[in-house]
Order: sequence, then C-alpha cells, then structure tokens
Amino acid sequence: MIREEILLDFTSRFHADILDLEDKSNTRVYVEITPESLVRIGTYLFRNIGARFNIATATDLPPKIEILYHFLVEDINLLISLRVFLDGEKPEIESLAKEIEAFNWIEREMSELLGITFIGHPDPRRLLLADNWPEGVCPLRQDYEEWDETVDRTRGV
Amino acid sequence: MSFNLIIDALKNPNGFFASNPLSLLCAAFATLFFVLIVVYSLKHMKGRKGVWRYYIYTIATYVSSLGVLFAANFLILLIFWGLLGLLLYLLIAFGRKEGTPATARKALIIVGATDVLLLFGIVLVWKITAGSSGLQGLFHMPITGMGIPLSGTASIIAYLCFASAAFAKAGAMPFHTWVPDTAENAPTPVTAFLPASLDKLLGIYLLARVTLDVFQMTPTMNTILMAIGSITIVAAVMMALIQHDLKRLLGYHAVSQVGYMVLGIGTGNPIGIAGGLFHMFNHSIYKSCLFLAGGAAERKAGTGNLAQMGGLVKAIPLVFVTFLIASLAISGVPPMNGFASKWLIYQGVITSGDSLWVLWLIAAMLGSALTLASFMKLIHAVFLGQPSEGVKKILADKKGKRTALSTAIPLVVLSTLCVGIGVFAWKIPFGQLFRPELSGPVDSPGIWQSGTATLMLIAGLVIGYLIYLAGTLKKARVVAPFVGGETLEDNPDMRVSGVNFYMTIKELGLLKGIYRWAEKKLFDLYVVAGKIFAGFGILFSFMHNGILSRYFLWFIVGLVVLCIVLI
Amino acid sequence: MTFVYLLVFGFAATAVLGLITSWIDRKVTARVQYRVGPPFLQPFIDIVKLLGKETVIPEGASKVTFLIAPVIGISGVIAVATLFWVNQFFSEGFVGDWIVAIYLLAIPSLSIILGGFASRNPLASLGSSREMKLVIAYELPFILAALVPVIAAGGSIRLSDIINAQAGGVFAGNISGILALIVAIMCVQAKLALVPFDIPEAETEIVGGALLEYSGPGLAIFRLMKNMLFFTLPFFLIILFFGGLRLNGINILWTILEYVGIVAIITVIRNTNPRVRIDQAVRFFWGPMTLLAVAAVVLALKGL
Amino acid sequence: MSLKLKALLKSPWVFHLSTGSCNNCDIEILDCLTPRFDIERFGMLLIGSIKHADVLLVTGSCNRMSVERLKVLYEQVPKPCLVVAIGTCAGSRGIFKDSYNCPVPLDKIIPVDVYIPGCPPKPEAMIAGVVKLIEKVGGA
Amino acid sequence: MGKTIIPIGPYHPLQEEPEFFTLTVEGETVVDIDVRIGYNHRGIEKLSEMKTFENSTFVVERICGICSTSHPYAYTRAVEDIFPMEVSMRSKYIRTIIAEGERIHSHLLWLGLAGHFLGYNTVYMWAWKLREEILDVMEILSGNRNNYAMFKPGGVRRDINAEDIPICIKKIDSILPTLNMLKKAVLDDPVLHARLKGVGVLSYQDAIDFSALGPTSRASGVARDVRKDSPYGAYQEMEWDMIVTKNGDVFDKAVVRILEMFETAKIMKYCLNNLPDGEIDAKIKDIPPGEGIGHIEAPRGETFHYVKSDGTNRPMRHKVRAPTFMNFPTYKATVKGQTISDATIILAAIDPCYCCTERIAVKDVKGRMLYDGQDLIRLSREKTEKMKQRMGVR
Repeated sequence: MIREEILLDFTSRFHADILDLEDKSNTRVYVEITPESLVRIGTYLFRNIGARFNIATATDLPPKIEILYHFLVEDINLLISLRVFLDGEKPEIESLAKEIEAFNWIEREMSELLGITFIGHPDPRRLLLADNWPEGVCPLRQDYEEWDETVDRTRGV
Repeated sequence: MSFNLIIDALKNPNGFFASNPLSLLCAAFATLFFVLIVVYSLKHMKGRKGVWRYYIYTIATYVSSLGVLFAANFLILLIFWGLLGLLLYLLIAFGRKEGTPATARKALIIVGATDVLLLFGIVLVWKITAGSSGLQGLFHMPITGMGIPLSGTASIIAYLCFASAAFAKAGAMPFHTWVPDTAENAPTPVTAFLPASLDKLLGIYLLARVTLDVFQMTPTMNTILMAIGSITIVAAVMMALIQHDLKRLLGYHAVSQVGYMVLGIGTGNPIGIAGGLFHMFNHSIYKSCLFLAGGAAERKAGTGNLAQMGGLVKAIPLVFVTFLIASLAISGVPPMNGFASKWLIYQGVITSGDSLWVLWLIAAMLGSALTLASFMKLIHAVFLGQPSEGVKKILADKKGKRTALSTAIPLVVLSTLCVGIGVFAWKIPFGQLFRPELSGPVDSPGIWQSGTATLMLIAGLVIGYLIYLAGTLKKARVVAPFVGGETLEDNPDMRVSGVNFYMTIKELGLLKGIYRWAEKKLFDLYVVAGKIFAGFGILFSFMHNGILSRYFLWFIVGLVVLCIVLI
Repeated sequence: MTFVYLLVFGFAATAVLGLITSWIDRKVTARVQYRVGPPFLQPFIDIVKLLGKETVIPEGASKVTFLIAPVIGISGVIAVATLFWVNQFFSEGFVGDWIVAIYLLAIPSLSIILGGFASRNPLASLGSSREMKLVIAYELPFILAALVPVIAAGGSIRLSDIINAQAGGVFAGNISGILALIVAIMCVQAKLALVPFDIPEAETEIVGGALLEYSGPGLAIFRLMKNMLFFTLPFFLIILFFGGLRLNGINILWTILEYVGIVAIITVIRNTNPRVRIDQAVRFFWGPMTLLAVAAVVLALKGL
Repeated sequence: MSLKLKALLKSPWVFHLSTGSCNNCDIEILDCLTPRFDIERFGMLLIGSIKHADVLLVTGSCNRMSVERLKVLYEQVPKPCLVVAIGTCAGSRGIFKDSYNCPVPLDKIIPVDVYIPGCPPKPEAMIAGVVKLIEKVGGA
Repeated sequence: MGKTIIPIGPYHPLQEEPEFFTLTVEGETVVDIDVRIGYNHRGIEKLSEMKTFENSTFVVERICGICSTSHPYAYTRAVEDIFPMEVSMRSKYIRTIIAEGERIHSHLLWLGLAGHFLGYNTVYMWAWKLREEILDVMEILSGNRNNYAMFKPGGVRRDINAEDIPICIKKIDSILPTLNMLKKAVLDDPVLHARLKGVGVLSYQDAIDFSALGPTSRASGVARDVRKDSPYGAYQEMEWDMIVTKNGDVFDKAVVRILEMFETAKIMKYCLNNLPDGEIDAKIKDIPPGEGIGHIEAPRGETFHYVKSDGTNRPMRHKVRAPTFMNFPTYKATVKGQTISDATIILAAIDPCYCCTERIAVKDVKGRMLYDGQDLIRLSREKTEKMKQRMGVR
C-alpha cells in the first residue's frame, strides 16, 4: 500500500471520529481524534496496517492535556500521530495496554507523571517515581511545585 | 499328638531362650533407646488420648524385642516377631495425621506378609535339616550354628524368605515403603523407637544371624546382598533429596542407611560384617537422635512442612546442635561414628574380592555425599535460612526459647554418643564385641587413627580461632543482610525455603522419568501388589477394611493353616 | 611431633604455597587477558587487609554457626594437608588413607555451605545449594578417577603405598592414568569453584553466593582456605598420579613442572570458558566425565 | 601506621554504587579493569558484595529512590571504608541540581572522602584520584 | 506454599545501573518476574523544558553515557523537524561517523559485559581492549572519550581535520582482524552454544507485540532498522546490510551485534574516505512554534525524541523515548521458565540501558562544572584529613 491509499482507507473508515487531519510533510501526519475512538483506531493501526507503536507523548496544556500516540508505518516511512485532548481537571482515557503489550509502560509513566487515569490498565502500579512520592503530585504538570521541605538545592560538598 | 510335643517343649525352658554377645549388645542398645524414648515421651506425648495405652504398648514392644533377641528357637522368634508387627500397628495408630490409619495398615500388611514369608522360610529350613523328625525339630531347632549350604533351590528360597523378613523389618528395598510413611504419620517417639532404632537392630540382627549362622553364604548370594544394599543406599537417598516433609525425609534415610548394613554383611568378610553391625548400632544412635530432634523442631514450628519452617536455630539452639552433630554423623563426616562404620564397610568392600566391588564402593561413597546433600537441605530448611512467617511469631515469643529437659536429655546423650563412639570407641566393637561373630582375623588394608585425626581437626579449629583473634572478632557489628540495597523486612517473600534445592537434579534427563514413576509409587511394592490384588476386588476389600481384629484374625488363621498343612 | 608437622607443613607451608599458587593463577589470568596482573605479594596483602577489617554479622543470622563455619573449613584443609605431607614423608602411613582423604576434602565445601546457610540471605542460600549440587555432581567422577591409582597400586588404599607403587613409573604414564587425570582435573576445577564451575559464587548472578555475607576475618579465613585448597588439591593429584613430590636431585624440577602444569591447565580452562548452568554442570559430570572415569577404571582393572 | 592499614592501601577492593547516573562513569569504572588501565596492578578488585568492600565508588546524582538505600548500604560496609564520589553528578549533582527527583547531594547523605570531577572523569583521573587517596591516608 | 523471590538488584554486579528485579522461582526455575525501576530517574524531561534549544543538547547527552550520540542526534533531528530543514551533506557525514563509532563501541561494550556476566572474563577483556581503540578514534575526532558534544541543531559543532582521517582509518582497520578472531571465538565456542542457544527466545509475534527495537527485534526476524526504514544522515549513500536472524534467542542477539560491527566499520570507513566538503553548521536563529519528531537508530534500537516549541527559545515539551523503554518489557515473554543463571544473561541480552529508560532529567543552563579542580582537591584533602583522624583512632 502506498501512502495515499493508507490515508484514504484510514480516513474513510474512521471519518466520524477524526476531528482534524494535518498532513505536515512527506513523512508526518497528525490526526486529531475523539478520545472515545482511541482504542479502536490505535488497535486498527497496530494490527491491520502493521504500524509500529513508537511512543505516546503527553503534554500539559492547561486547561487541557494533550496526548500524541505516534505510530510508524515502516514500509512507507510514514509517521502517523494520533492526537487526543483530555480534560485537565480529571484526565481519563481508555487503556490501550490491555490490547497491546507495547503500551503498558508508557501508560504507567504518563499516569504518574501527569496524573492521567487509564481505564482498564492491567498493571497500574508506579513505574518511575520513588516509593515515598506523594499520591497526586505530578511533576510534569505546569502547576507542579516543590512539595518536599527537606530538599536541599545547594551544590553540596 | 502335636499337643504332647508342645507340652514336652514347654517343659524344657532352656530351649526357649539363649544369649550371645551380639544379642546382649543389641539388648543393651534396645534398653538404652527404651529409656530415652520414655523420657522423651513424657513431654511429647503429654495430654494425648489414651496415653497409658501408649506406654503399655511401648513396654510390650521392648519386651517383645528382647524376646526376639534372646529367642533360642525359631518358633519363639516367630511369635515375638509377629507380636512386634502388631505392636507397630498399634503404636503408629497414635499418630494424629490424616494419613495415619492408612499408614498403620500399610505397615501391618507389609510386615505381616513378610512374617508369613519368615514362617515359610522356617518351615523350609526345618524340612531341609530335619524333615523326617516330625514337629519336634521346629521347637528345638537352635537358630545358630547350622551352616546350611546355599546349594539347592529350597535352601536359596529359604534364605530369601528369611532375608525378606529381615529387610521388611529393617526397611531395606524392596520392602521399605512403610518406613517413610510411618516416619511422616506416626508420633515422633514411635518413629524414633521402632523404624529408626529397634526395627533396625532386630532386622539386621536376624539378617546377621541367618547369614552367618544358619546358612553358608556363596559368592553369588553375597553379590546379591551387596547389590540390594547398594541400590537401597542410592535409591532411597535420591528419594530423600526431593522430600518436602521433615520426618518423611528422615524416613527415607532410615531406609538408605539399611543399605550400608546389608552391604557390610554382604561383603562376607570379617571387617565388612563388623562394619555392617557397627553401622547398625551407630545408625540407631544418630537416627533416633535425628528423629527426636526433628520431632522437637516440628513441635516447635507446629508443622513438618519444610516450606513453612526455617530459622528455628534461634528458638531451639540445643536441638540444632544435636541435630547438626547427628546429621554430620549420618553423612559420615570424620571423626563421627558414622564415618568409622562406613569406613569399615568400605574396607570390607575393597577386600571382598567381588568382581563388581568398584560399583558397590562408588554407590556407598556417592550415597554418603547425597546423604550430606539432603541433610544440608534439611538443616537449611528447618534451622538456618530465613524464618517463615509462622516461625517469626514463635521467635517473637520469648517464652518459647527453652528446650524441655525431657527433650534435651535424650538428644544430648545420643549426640554425645555420636562423637564419643566415633572418636574413642570405634575400635572396641570390631576388635572385641563382634569377635565371636567374625569368622576370621580382622585385618584392614587402610588406616584410620581417629584420635590423632580428631586432635588435628581440633588443632585446625584452634588455628582458625587464632586467625579470628588476629582479626577484629571482638568488635563485631550486626547489620542487615545485603540483598542489593533492599531490606528483607520489606520483602518477606525474599525467602528461600530450601524445599526445591534439588529440583535441578529432579529434572535431569533420565532421572526425571524415574522420579515421576517413583512419585506415582510404581516402585512401591505395597501399591503395586495392591493394584494386582485389585483384580480380586471383593476379597481384597474385605481384607482391607482397616479393622484391626480382622487383620489379626487373618494372621492367626494363616499361621494355623500353615501349621496344619505342614504337619 | 604430629603438631610440628601440622603447624609447619599442614598450615604454614600449605598456606604459603597456596597463596603463591593463587598469585600464579591471577598472574596467568592477567597475561591471558593482556593485562599486567597483581604484584607477587598481593594474595598475602589481601589476607592481612581482611584481618584488619570489621566483622559484620548479618542481622537475625545464627551468629555462632556463621562465625564457626570458616574455622571448620580451614581445620579440614589443614588436616588433609597434614595428612598428605606426612604420608609423603613416611612410607608406613599416617592417620588416614585414601577414603579419609576424600572425606576430609569434602569438609571445606561443607563449611562454605553451612556458612552460606547461616547468613540468612536468600542469595547466599541459593549459592550454598548450588555448591551442594556441585558437590554431588563431581563426587561421582572424582571418586572413580581417584580409584584408578588405588587399583593400579594393587588395591591398596594407603596413600604411602600409592606413592611407593609409583617408584618405578608414574600412573599418569598409563592410559587409564591419563584418562583419570583429565577427569580429576575437571573435578578439581569444580572443587575450587573456578570458571566454568564457579556457579556457587557466580558474582554476576547471585552476587557472590555463599560468601556474600562474610567480611573481615571470616572472609580472610575462607579465602585462605580456598587458596590452601588450591595447593592441596593439585598436591593430591600429584600423589595419586605422579607418585608424590620427589625432592631429590633433578626430580625436584619434575615435581615443580608437574605442579605448575596442573595449575596452569586449571587456569587456562578457567580463562577460556564461560560459566555453565548448574544443570549443565551436573549433566557434564554425570555424563561424559563419569563415562570417561569408568573407562579409566575398566582399563585400570585390565592392568593398562 | 599499622600493618593492616598498610595492607588496606595495597589492596583496596572497590564496590560500585550507582545512585542514578548516566552510565558513563560506571562504564569508565569498568574500563579501569580492562587491559589498558588494569587496576589489578595496584591490588584493586571490583567485587560484587558490599560486605567485601573497602572503597565505595558512588556515581550519579542520588535520586529519591537511592537516598534511603544509600544510608542502609553505607551501614552495611565493614569499616574502615572510604567513599569516592566519581563524576560531577556525585560530587555536586551537576546539571541535575534542580531536578524534582534529586533532593539531596551525596555528601549530605554519607561522608565522602574524595571527589573526582569530570563528566565522565577519564579512567586515568579515577586511578589518579584513588592513588591520591591512598597517598593521603598512607602519609599519616 | 509461599513463593520464593530472588532479588536481582538494585545494586547488583550484573548491572551498572540500579534496577530491582524480583524473580519468583521454584528451585532454580523462574516462574515469574517483575521489575521495579525508578532508581535512576532524574527528571530530564522537566529539566529540558527549562533550557534553551542549544543547551538542551548537553542535557540530552547526559541522559545516557553510552548513548551520548543517539540522544543528541535524535534531539537535533526533532528540532530540525519543526521547520522543517535539511542540514549540509558534510555535517550529515560527520554525524554518521560519530553515530556509527558509538554503535561499534556500544556493541563491543555489550559483548564484553555479556562475557563478564557469563563469567567469561577473557572475552570481556578482549572486547574492551578493542573498544579502547574505537574510543581513541572518537577522541581524535571529537576530543573526548564519551559525551562527544558534537551535535547542535542545524549541524555539528566541530569539524573533522583532514589529517586525522588516515589515522582513524588505520585504527579501524587494525581492530578488524582481532574482531574477526573474537567473532570466531564467540560464535564457535561449544560451551557458549550450550549456554546461549535456545535461551530466552523472543518469538516473532512477541517482538511485534512489544514493539521491540533494534538488535532485539532483528534477532527475532523482525527486519526493523530506522536507518533503512526512514533513512537519514548518510546511510543512503552507500551499500550496507541489515543483519537479521531468525531464532530470537540470546545467541542470535549476540550474532546480530557482532556482525553489525563489521557493517558499521564499513560505513565508518566509507564516510571517512568520502567526506564531502561544505559547511558544517546551518546557524539556526529562531525556532518557530510547532512540533518536531526525530528518530534515529541507536545501537540498541530506535531512539525517539519529540519536541514541541511555542516560539520562545526553550522547548515547551520535550519527550524522550529510549529504545530500552520498548525492549525492556520483553523480559516478561523471555525469562519465564528459564533458570536463574539464564535470567541474568537474558536480561542483559537486550542490552538494557536504564538511564535512558528513566531519563526525564533536567537541563541546566550553566553546563556542568561547579567546582574547579583546585577546589575539589582542597576539599578532598580536608575529607582525607578527617578520615585519617578517624582511622588513627581505630
């Protein structure tokens, strides 16, 4: 399949869920979709088109949180980025990890660094932060503030 | 007619009982164990239902064993021998585990069946020697000094019958299977008294008597005995390696060690036989020590499952020390008594002249290493290693640290004997006590100077201690164990119970299949025979109903029928 | 008199020679790896340093067992080394025979196992269990291989007899002797827990295995014990297969060559192999090595 | 100076502790073992168990997970024990000073004896650092 | 029966970096495995958002010491992707040389460590001896053994002198025979075969499901290489082979890496021989608002950077995805059922780089040095004095 065919097939199949499509360059396409359709579209890209899941990047853009899911279609060198916007107060989205293993860790990471809840995640434990890190404090949020009074910001020695 | 003969026989009591040095020695040991077991039972059996019956049975067992040891003719021997089987059944039934009734039944059937074989053997001997002299011979036949050559089929069958009875009692293969079950399901003192010590003494006593006095051994029969001994050593200890229950594991060792005794007697030369007999005494010492210590540990931990024990050394240090000494003895670590008798047996094997002596020697020496392996597993799982959750609670309870005196005395006595006999007394038995049993002069091809060796080891210990003194022993500091920066307290699952230590070996090529068969009990004569008998369905289920009186009835009926047939 | 032997030969000489052997091993290893390697006195310095370090005992462990285990081990090595030395000097024999030697040689492993078990550390427990499995794995071929000289010496198990029987020609000159020697060297490799059989200590798997929790003097004794074993085991092989140390005239040179040769083979094996898994080790010893040893025994029985 | 202390300086066994580093210092430490640098010449060995260690080589900027564990580990080392902070991160947290996950500098957690700066320090620098340490202690 | 857990880590000689694996075992067999990471988490992503685009390069360089080229490379490509723009051919070649140099040293490092983990220290020493030569080449080209600081958005920071090229080629040539010998020693060793073949197999489907990358996926038959799939740098300019094997076990992962080193040497030599003339820096002034994605093939697999700019001189969001982040979870599929001994080498076989995985560090505007050498020596002396007193008391 060539690039146009894939895009055409993709847009016609999910046209109700696609809010916006930005054809940035020869190798990049950004597709904004509704959060509800993420699992369907993501699984379709992964399983049917054979795209490789690169990573998801979440950004805190108050009052919303944006997540980009990057899929690379290797044969034609096309990177499809699915964009979803979540509510910043109570970010919640269906988990893809229960379908595809590759999403497991990144969802765990996003959930602790940005406080996004992934519904139905098979293993929602903490991934990166320390055991004594307080619940609900998300370092990558724009409103993150130092919470620990014992922190010493001197240079040491 | 026959009653007259019996009355005649009764009028002449001298024909009933006789003694010789070996039986005296066995009786002395039996008395020792009897006393120790009674002392141990004071605490262990306290508060059980019908405990007075337990003591009566124990005393009866003791008396019966004396009867066997001093029997001067086969009939007396047979009567007490059968009585012992029955008492074994009654004593096992004091256990409080799920499998106890089945175990008691199994023991009775195996021992009872071989009792019948013993009877058959006696009859055959009687036929061979005095077939024409009527019943009288059966009563007056002395059990020593006949020297029947093992030439004809009848004599070979007779010998094998005797040997089977001895094997079943002592627990050698292939009649061993009741021993591990008993060890697991019977009360500790019963196990320590019967399968571990008394039955070994009696079984091997009978084997020695029969082999040395009643028959004249041939090289082929010697080879067969040695083969049985070697197979018993290795196979039983391989089973012991993978056990999960403390006393069942010890039970398999009780089987394995019989192999050494059979091997020793099978060598047919004085030094080997002395070794075999010596091993019999040593074994009963350390094995009852192990069972008693194991029982104390089991009582403390509240379970015999190795996976749920661990770390008990802090609760019962004395028990640990005696257990360690006894397990070093059973593994044959110099200078303990187990090494001394094994060493004698090896000498016997090397000088036996058997064409396969290398095989027997290797089996015996490898068995010794495997024994060490399984005891290391046991020591780790029970006493060292990390405590399980249950044991942690016990350790937190300060009150539980004392060992009861009635438990301590037998343990200390027995473990002292392990070291004492090994270091000081090892030359006495084979030089003096067994002298009458040995047909020729004892000359050993090797050297073992236990005294000097012990001194050397002690000197080594002193040197090691001096090195410690040169170091910083005094300023020792207690810190958390290093598990990569995490703490054991936060990760209670980081605990190696030791149960699966030898899984690697269990899953090794050919052994995997053998172990699988063994776990399906394909090597268990009782189960195999049971399966064969299952064809006789109704009869078997009638026999196999677990009602004691009926078993006893069958036993008597069988005896009577045989007597009548033979007369 | 016994104690003079014990102190002078059993302990002092064995320790010094063992430490030198350990240096040879480290130096050769370094040369194989294009490195310079440690200075000559390094093994001695290591021991002295460890003596100066603090003794730390793992929490909740059985203190006495933990501390006594190294002492038991070194006492076993001293005893067996004394046994070898004195049998070397006196033809009438001393203290024990071949069986005693084999049993005493198991004591160091026993002490390591006990020490590991007493450490209350899961990794140490695992290391000790591997050591135990290794012991039962190599014991079978080791006994078989060691039996070949006994057979060749006409069934005598006195070490002095075995030495004397080789006055005319060493057993390593026979086919059976060579085969048995190969097997025995592999077993010695495992007894010393060197690669490819360093499974019990596998630093990159279980951190150091049984010795993980030892520090200071305890570790010093264990290291000393291992280094002494590094001398004692090749010495045992020399007694069994080369007729013992011959300390007269030109034979000294031969003896040194034999000894250094055995050590060099051990070192080269350790540097040209990866560590095997424990099940592979057991398979190796119970499979090919046992077959080879059996072949050697059969040949020896046939007088070859 | 006692014989034992002298021996300590001739045979320092090092244990490597990474508390959140970028791998570079760690790799360079391993590099010290290899043919070109060969620290075994000085009797140094890299050992696996902290209970055998004489010198702790600490790399990295000590993140939250490491802080508590570092204290525990320092307790476990048999004394005398020297601590060497390898690299800029261990010395002063370097560019990670402002990170939310690097709360405390290393020397506020455990006493440090020597700092070897650099990102990463070259193996030569590490060897020189440890040798200087030895000289300092030995000069007493 | 309670389960038994064998810990690997967090401070374990297997790992240069702290990670905490818990192996649930039965005897020696691993029945389950779990991991706790976070011992290395430094918060680099957050830091990066405090730095300028230029300075961010230095921060991403310190994500990982072994990947100190991959991350800046991917980052600069991400920044260049915002406009988008192309850099000059000469800087493409230089970038390729540095990236490939890193690949060969990283693979040698892995090979050595794998040997070390197996107790085969001779391989470890030999591989690292060769690695020193490559580090020499890198030192000649960049001035440092690691953390080369060669990259900047728009080009490279430092040019290659023409007179250095023959020396570098000679050095690369000099290691090839030894590398060949090492290859034979490793790939033909029967004991290694016994240890590695059939161990830790990652099936083709698992490799797809986990989105495994780099040598880990190529060993399982998934032909996946960013250099071929979405070419960048100078990789299109020459012929080279992608190494793919079928079995997915540890041995195949070693084979892939060893054979790749030869390809890499080939690429490096080609680039050095055919270095085109031209500018090395496009001198970017302003970075417009937008999003950029850069991904390159690091030694361990694809490194992925995402940069979002809001038009200021700082990245608004900078996301780093190291190859290990995707490769690492494959341990779940590969370790179960193996023995403890195998578990360690399987974990090592994906060439894990936890520092990369846990990145999220911060960029610091000031650079790195906080104290000069003199200060440090002084401080060091003071500490040593204190220590001497302590030891004197003893």
